[in-house]
Amino acid sequence: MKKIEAIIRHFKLEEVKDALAAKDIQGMTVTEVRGFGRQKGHKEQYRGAEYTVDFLPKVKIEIVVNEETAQAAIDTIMDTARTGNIGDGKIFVSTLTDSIRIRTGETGEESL
Amino acid sequence: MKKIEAIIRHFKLEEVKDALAAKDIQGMTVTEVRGFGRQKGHKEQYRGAEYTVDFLPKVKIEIVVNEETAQAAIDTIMDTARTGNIGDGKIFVSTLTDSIRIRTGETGEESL
Amino acid sequence: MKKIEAIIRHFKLEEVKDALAAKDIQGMTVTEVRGFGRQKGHKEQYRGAEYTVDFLPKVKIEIVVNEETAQAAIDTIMDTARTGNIGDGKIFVSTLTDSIRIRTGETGEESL
Amino acid sequence: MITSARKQIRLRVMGIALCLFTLSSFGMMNLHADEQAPAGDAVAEVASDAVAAAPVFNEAYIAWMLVASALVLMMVAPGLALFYGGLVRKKNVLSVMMQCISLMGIMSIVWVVCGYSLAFGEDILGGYVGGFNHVMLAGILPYYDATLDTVVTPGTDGGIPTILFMVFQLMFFIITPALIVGAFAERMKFSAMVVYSVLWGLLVYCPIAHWVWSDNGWLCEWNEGAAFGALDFAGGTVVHISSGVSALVCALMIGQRKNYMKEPMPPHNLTYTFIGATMLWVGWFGFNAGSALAANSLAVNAFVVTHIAAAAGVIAWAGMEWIVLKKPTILGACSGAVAGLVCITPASGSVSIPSAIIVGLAGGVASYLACTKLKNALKYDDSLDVFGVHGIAGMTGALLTGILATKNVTGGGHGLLEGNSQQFINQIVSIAASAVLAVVGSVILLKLIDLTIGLRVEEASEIRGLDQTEHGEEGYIFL
Amino acid sequence: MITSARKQIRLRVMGIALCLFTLSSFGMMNLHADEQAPAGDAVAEVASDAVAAAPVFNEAYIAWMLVASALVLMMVAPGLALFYGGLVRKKNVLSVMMQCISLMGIMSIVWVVCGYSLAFGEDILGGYVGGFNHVMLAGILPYYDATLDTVVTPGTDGGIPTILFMVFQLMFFIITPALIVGAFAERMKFSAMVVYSVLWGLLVYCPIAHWVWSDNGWLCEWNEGAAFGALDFAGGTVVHISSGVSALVCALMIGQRKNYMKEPMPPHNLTYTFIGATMLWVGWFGFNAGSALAANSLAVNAFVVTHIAAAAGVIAWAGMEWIVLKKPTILGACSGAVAGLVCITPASGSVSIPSAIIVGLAGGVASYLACTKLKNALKYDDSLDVFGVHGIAGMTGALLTGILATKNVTGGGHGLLEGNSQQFINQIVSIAASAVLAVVGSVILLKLIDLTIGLRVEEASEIRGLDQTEHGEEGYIFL
Amino acid sequence: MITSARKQIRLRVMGIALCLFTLSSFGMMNLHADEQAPAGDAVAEVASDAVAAAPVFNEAYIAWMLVASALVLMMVAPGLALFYGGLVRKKNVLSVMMQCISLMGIMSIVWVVCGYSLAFGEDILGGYVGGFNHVMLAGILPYYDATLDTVVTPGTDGGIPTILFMVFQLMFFIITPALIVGAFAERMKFSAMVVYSVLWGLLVYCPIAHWVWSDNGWLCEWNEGAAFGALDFAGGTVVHISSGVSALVCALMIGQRKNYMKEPMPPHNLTYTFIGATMLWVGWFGFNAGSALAANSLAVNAFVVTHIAAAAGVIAWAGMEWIVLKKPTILGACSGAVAGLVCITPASGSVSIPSAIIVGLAGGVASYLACTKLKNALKYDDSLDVFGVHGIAGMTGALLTGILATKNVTGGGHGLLEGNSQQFINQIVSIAASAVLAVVGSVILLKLIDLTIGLRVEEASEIRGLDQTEHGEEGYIFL
Ligand SMILES: Nc1ncnc2c1ncn2[C@@H]1O[C@H](COP(=O)(O)OP(=O)(O)O)[C@@H](O)[C@H]1O
Ligand SMILES: Nc1ncnc2c1ncn2[C@@H]1O[C@H](COP(=O)(O)OP(=O)(O)O)[C@@H](O)[C@H]1O
Ligand SMILES: Nc1ncnc2c1ncn2[C@@H]1O[C@H](COP(=O)(O)OP(=O)(O)O)[C@@H](O)[C@H]1O
Repeated sequence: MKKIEAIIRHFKLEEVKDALAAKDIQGMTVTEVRGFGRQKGHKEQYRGAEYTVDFLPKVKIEIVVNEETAQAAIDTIMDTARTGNIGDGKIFVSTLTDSIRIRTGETGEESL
Repeated sequence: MKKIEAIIRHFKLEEVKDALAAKDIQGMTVTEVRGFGRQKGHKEQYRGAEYTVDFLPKVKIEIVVNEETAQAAIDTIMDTARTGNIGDGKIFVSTLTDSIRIRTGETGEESL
Repeated sequence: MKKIEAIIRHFKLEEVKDALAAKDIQGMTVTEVRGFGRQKGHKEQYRGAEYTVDFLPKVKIEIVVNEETAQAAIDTIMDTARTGNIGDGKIFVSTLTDSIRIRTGETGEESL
Repeated sequence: MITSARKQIRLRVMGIALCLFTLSSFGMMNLHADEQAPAGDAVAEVASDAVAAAPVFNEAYIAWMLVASALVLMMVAPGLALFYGGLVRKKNVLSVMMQCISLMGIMSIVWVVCGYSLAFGEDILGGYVGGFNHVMLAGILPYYDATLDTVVTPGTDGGIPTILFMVFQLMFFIITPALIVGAFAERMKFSAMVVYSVLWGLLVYCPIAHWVWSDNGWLCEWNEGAAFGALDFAGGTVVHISSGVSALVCALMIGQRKNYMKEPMPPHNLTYTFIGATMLWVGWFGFNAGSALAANSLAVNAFVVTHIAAAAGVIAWAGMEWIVLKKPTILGACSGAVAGLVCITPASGSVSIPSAIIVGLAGGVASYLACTKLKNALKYDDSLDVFGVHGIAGMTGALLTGILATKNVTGGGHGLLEGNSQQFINQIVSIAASAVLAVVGSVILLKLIDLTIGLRVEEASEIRGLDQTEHGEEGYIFL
Repeated sequence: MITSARKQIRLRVMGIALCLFTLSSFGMMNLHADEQAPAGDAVAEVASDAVAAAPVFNEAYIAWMLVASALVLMMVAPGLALFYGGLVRKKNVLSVMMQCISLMGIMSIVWVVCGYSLAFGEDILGGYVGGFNHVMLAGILPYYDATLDTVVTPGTDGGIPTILFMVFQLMFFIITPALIVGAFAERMKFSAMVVYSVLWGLLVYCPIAHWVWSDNGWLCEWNEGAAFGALDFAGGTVVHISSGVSALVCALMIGQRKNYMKEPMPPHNLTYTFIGATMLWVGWFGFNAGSALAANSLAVNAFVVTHIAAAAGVIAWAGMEWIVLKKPTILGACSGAVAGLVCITPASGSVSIPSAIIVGLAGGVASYLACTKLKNALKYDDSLDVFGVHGIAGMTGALLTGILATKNVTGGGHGLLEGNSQQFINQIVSIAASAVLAVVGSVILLKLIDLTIGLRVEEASEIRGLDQTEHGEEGYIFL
Repeated sequence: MITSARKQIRLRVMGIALCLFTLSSFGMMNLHADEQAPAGDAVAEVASDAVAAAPVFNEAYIAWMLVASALVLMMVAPGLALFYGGLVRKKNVLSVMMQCISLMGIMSIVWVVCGYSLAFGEDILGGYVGGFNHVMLAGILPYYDATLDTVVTPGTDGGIPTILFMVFQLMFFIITPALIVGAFAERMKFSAMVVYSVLWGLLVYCPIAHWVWSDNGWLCEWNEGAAFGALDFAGGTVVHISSGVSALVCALMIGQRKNYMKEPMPPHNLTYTFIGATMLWVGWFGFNAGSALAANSLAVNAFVVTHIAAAAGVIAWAGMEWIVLKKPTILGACSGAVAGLVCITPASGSVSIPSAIIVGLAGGVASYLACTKLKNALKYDDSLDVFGVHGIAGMTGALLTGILATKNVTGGGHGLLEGNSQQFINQIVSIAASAVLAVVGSVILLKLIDLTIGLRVEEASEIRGLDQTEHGEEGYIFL
């Protein structure tokens, strides 16, 4: 089983979710995060002074899929989340030992 | 060392925490997340029109435990977080390379 | 590639970020979390009654680095995030299978 | 975004219903026009008097009472709605606000249709309630007088138009059931709340208002023939004791919130509670000083004692916390202000400024003890402490009025300290009488509702929060 | 924290500009002083009359109108700003508030400089607009009269000073363009908004106000020679129809928000919308009852019908939802209140209290249908339903005024139900005339702005949100 | 939920303390009753005069001053509390609000007990401060007059009751120290804040008020024998300069916040700041127009100039930002409004409407420069720019009053532009005198507090936030 973590732009979330659903990937968990990377933070003002907000709001989606589906999921995210500008985000992939559905106790791929 | 990530219902958090504490599992980290899965999102209204909120508020708990304790932790979460209805959530298990306590520099199981 | 997850105190974030940047580690993702551990929660009051807030606000930083840089990153976090008091937090290290930059499609260390 | 055939039909049905209502309303207006034609009844008398000369109002009083009425509405919302809204958990914030604005809608219409008449109409049922002579405001509406070729507005010469008195009192008719909302917050069905409030207003509030504030009321201060003329300037019994006691009944009958006492249920937004409390403070000037129905020295004294009692309440409650728990809290300060304001309400027309310090301190301390000791001891879940604050401080205030009332302010009525022990007895009787009616009325109404539409939402709804389950909305979407 | 040489220079340039403005202002004041010297022109006439006797005002009216003016400002902010601010997405909350406070700044100065004169000055251009005789408030400012050795403040004997009327009307000049903000929220350039509002105020608002409310206006109720004297007590045409119709034009010309109808755009903070709506309700008492320009029976009736219509609006809208969607929402209740208030605005000086129930219900139902059916059918993106609420309820109210106006309230003017069909026609004409000017004016202005500075922010800015891109700020930093 | 034996004991101790206070209060009231018995002292004089005839008040003035007093309280909270509360970081939002409501509690009682007397009592100490003749409001309380068989309320014939003046001034006594809160926000101990505010009120505020506003004050405009009669209609020196200068002293003596200038400390909730600023704007009408103590033409002019200056302030500050930083901010617009309002405060009784534009622009620009250039240059951490806004705009306003004051408004007093250079000198003296007392008083008080209970919370508390460490609460629990 693979866990795919993608850090993407906020306003791409709906699109990514729909694209994944279209590929029959139904489960995901979303977290609000703040990212720091090459994309320059924006300037804000406070009583006439400017300062830089380094951390930019991003959204992290976590998807657990079986090995076969992983690449499709990654490709889908890549395609829909891309705008071509700095700050589009990253996808990190790791391996899970196990997965369990709390409701039923099913484990492994069954549980996804 | 194992990292257990459980996505559970909001109002189960206190119960799960207490049950884990009773099993002497004292450390955990909690994140507010939004989940998308089989559980249907709820309908909301806006000026007479209805729309569906796909993402449901959930809570993610992360617990790092040594190999031996892992199964006990998983079982405890399963038992306390279950309501039997769709949307109870998932448990994901992965392996950690290392763990360090910042305060003391202890590593490995010591650090938990 | 390694993924370093550090749970640290809120007010240490800027310092840690700057220290990492000084070591040329530019990318990171930050999440607001609540922690439960040895550090005792604080007391709050409500209409004359006191209760304990078990979960303390913490900040989780996730950094993906290549194997060589990992130790430097860990040490930097350890040094800057430490206050010496209970509750300084933990660092968890795990292995990633892959990493992709959405914008360019670069993978592996290229993508960081 | 959904529309379906079924809905279309419902829409049409409702449209027709509305048309019918509209027509019937016109009917009522005509009826009412008839009533105003001079024909040997009470209304006509007013009218025919007016033919002689339309009343000449004190326009300064009008200016002030317009503002006072607006201030009392501001107490309900944003005031009370924020005070309460901040105290509940995030998932229920809208439900509380919705209850407030719905009461603003519904109670207003009920008051115009018949509430005002039940409270201030002519005695019926042995004087224990007002009659139907002012239904749809018959007899107090402005009308065109052909003889004088002018509009005549019924009212008091040298005073204010009766419809201004009516609308000022209307605001009280809104806020009183709105106060009770705090007792059953986070678990009552919206429909049950609506039914309860309307019936409670008509069957509990109107009679008590009739007893205390209508010219022939048996508890009315200025009714010379009153059995027990009580001093209740701005609504200690009518508003605070009636709602506070009913709140306790509600809390007991609807039962505790799920997991009450097991998990902490801290206020989700104390900044709202603060905004609400301070708006209540400001609005209370309209409530108390407005109760003079005039912009005169009595109103000024009421204004000042109101402010001072609120200030003393802040000191009392936050001070208690500082001593007991080592930290004064903002919720304590806000609660103390409200307790002080409640406590001065009945007294605001009859005590001097230095006494107001005592009234405020007493209100603050009494409510503090009720909310922290009594409630925990008795284990009822009065979610937002309506009984502890309004019930207890209301009773404390009514009693203190009986003790501290002074001729220096009233020019007449005075209390125990100036040697009038009868007044103290009258206060006790008025407290007891309104409390009894509130208990009996609430028990019956709640029982009936429970047996019919049900009082409480399902457990799953309570867990998810009333905002989503009762109203299909969320308070904040900050993501 | 950056300062650079370039900025220093800009600063200096601006400093000089400011000095120049200051000097020129002094110039204007002197000019104005001259004008007030008794010299054969309109202003002087006023002045010389005053020599005979300074006007004696009704101080109760002053007291009330001071409050009423403050209440109308409170409607703009915090009222409207919160109502609208809560409805947009989080990333645009500040932009809406900024638009409101900027209008408070800019429109006030524009009004003083020439807006008041265009609206209430002497007829020019055949009476279709006011002239320049009150530029910089010439002729209505207080001045020292050496003969009387006192300050003379121009105004109505037994009424209020003209500058008080001026400032009350100023508040209307702020709130009307502020209402339109809701139509183009979340996507219009701040600079475009400023230019549009100022020009719209001068070219659309001022003429309509002149038609309806200046003594010689061709739509003015109390102008005996008016072609079509319309009953518009507090601004149904002048404020709500003009802004509502312009809002529709704005929505159409600026186009839909990105992803409109594709993704839900729910209100980010309904608690703000609630606070705003209830503040609007309270403030509306100043708006409507203040339009009596007096603290008299007419003001009292206006106050009461305003409240009752709002209440009925709540019931209508939330009731429709309860029937159609099974859940009454807080947004529905708030929208209904506002719709009821809009609908009663033109009628508040001429209908009786029972009629107010009908007016409120009609406003609520009409706006409900407009916002849920009409808008979705026509697919325009009037972000916060300015047309649906203000336009539709404004027209409904203007028509109902023509039907329900009664001598029992006005002592004179009356409507269809009392047999005066001409009044109904006049109402239609007034609606049509203001709508036409609003459409024509807005189309031209928006076109011009689009061709010059541009109407709409860039897509990237719209995605990120106007708070950051237009103002460099964030609403909430809760982390 | 904890109760322990120790607490029970403390509770009892406190109970006894409260009883004692209650008894002693009764003592005071009796004392006071004695004083009012006609016996050859100042108080008695008032009383015996009144025997002849109770003062007849202008009830329109009463109506307005009731409202004005309520508006000034609304300025403190929700107004100022939100304005400041939004500007601090989330972890300190409650602490700021708590400081405001505590001052509402404490300063009110202090004013009644002796503050009023120190400010408006008979001259003592060579007239530099008021005496103790009005302690516990002796001599100004209403009392029952047996001869007339009526309640007599001391006050001005044709004016308002003295207790109404007292309560209006009370609100100033609350808001002035509340303004200072912004300087030491996010780091001062709550206990230190309480002690400082009370002593500052008595030792700095009361004397300055006595100088400027008591009939014999050496800076009093209407005191013919005044050495330097200053024009300060609504509190430029008494309120804004005194608080602004003291704020600077506080900022310097308590030191910078941890990490000041190292990390950005942006406002956590600009929507609150906006709500607060606009409530301040609305409330300021009570502050300035209320300072006429009448609902007359002077009040009307004060109202209008207040509004116009606020509007000009918005334009000035946001305009500067637009030019310098390319983006007008909402914080800039809000700050500008407040700066304009501060600047017009002393001038509001003496300048004409066109001049108000200049006053507002000047206030906005001066404060903008102070907050952005001066503060950064001098590196003091006046957290919320109390000195920059209130101190600087207050001084600017006091000076401009000396320049722009016109007979056209005052009927008498006038400034430099009308040839009265003495007035300009008087203004400078009044600024200097109040600034000196504020500096000296604040330095001494802060030093004393620092040496005893300590000024500043511990570093760990500052990091965690005062809400939790000082009050055991959290502002928002949104999870
Ligand atoms: N090494 C990293 N570890 C963890 N998160 C990262 C890392 N690098 C980037 N990110 C996340 O990805 C986001 C986008 O990265 P950025 O460098 O700004 O643009 P791009 O992905 O186009 O190169 C960042 O805001 C951050 O949240
Ligand atoms: N494949 C997945 N990857 C990550 N998170 C998932 C996945 N499937 C489900 N989840 C999370 O688990 C939650 C519950 O899943 P759901 O399918 O609704 O119910 P159940 O767990 O009862 O099958 C979801 O809201 C989501 O947060
Ligand atoms: N076993 C664990 N699994 C996950 N997170 C943990 C674990 N133990 C501690 N944490 C996180 O680390 C934080 C600090 O831990 P704590 O025990 O309070 O202090 P310390 O790190 O100094 O031992 C906790 O608040 C929690 O967020």
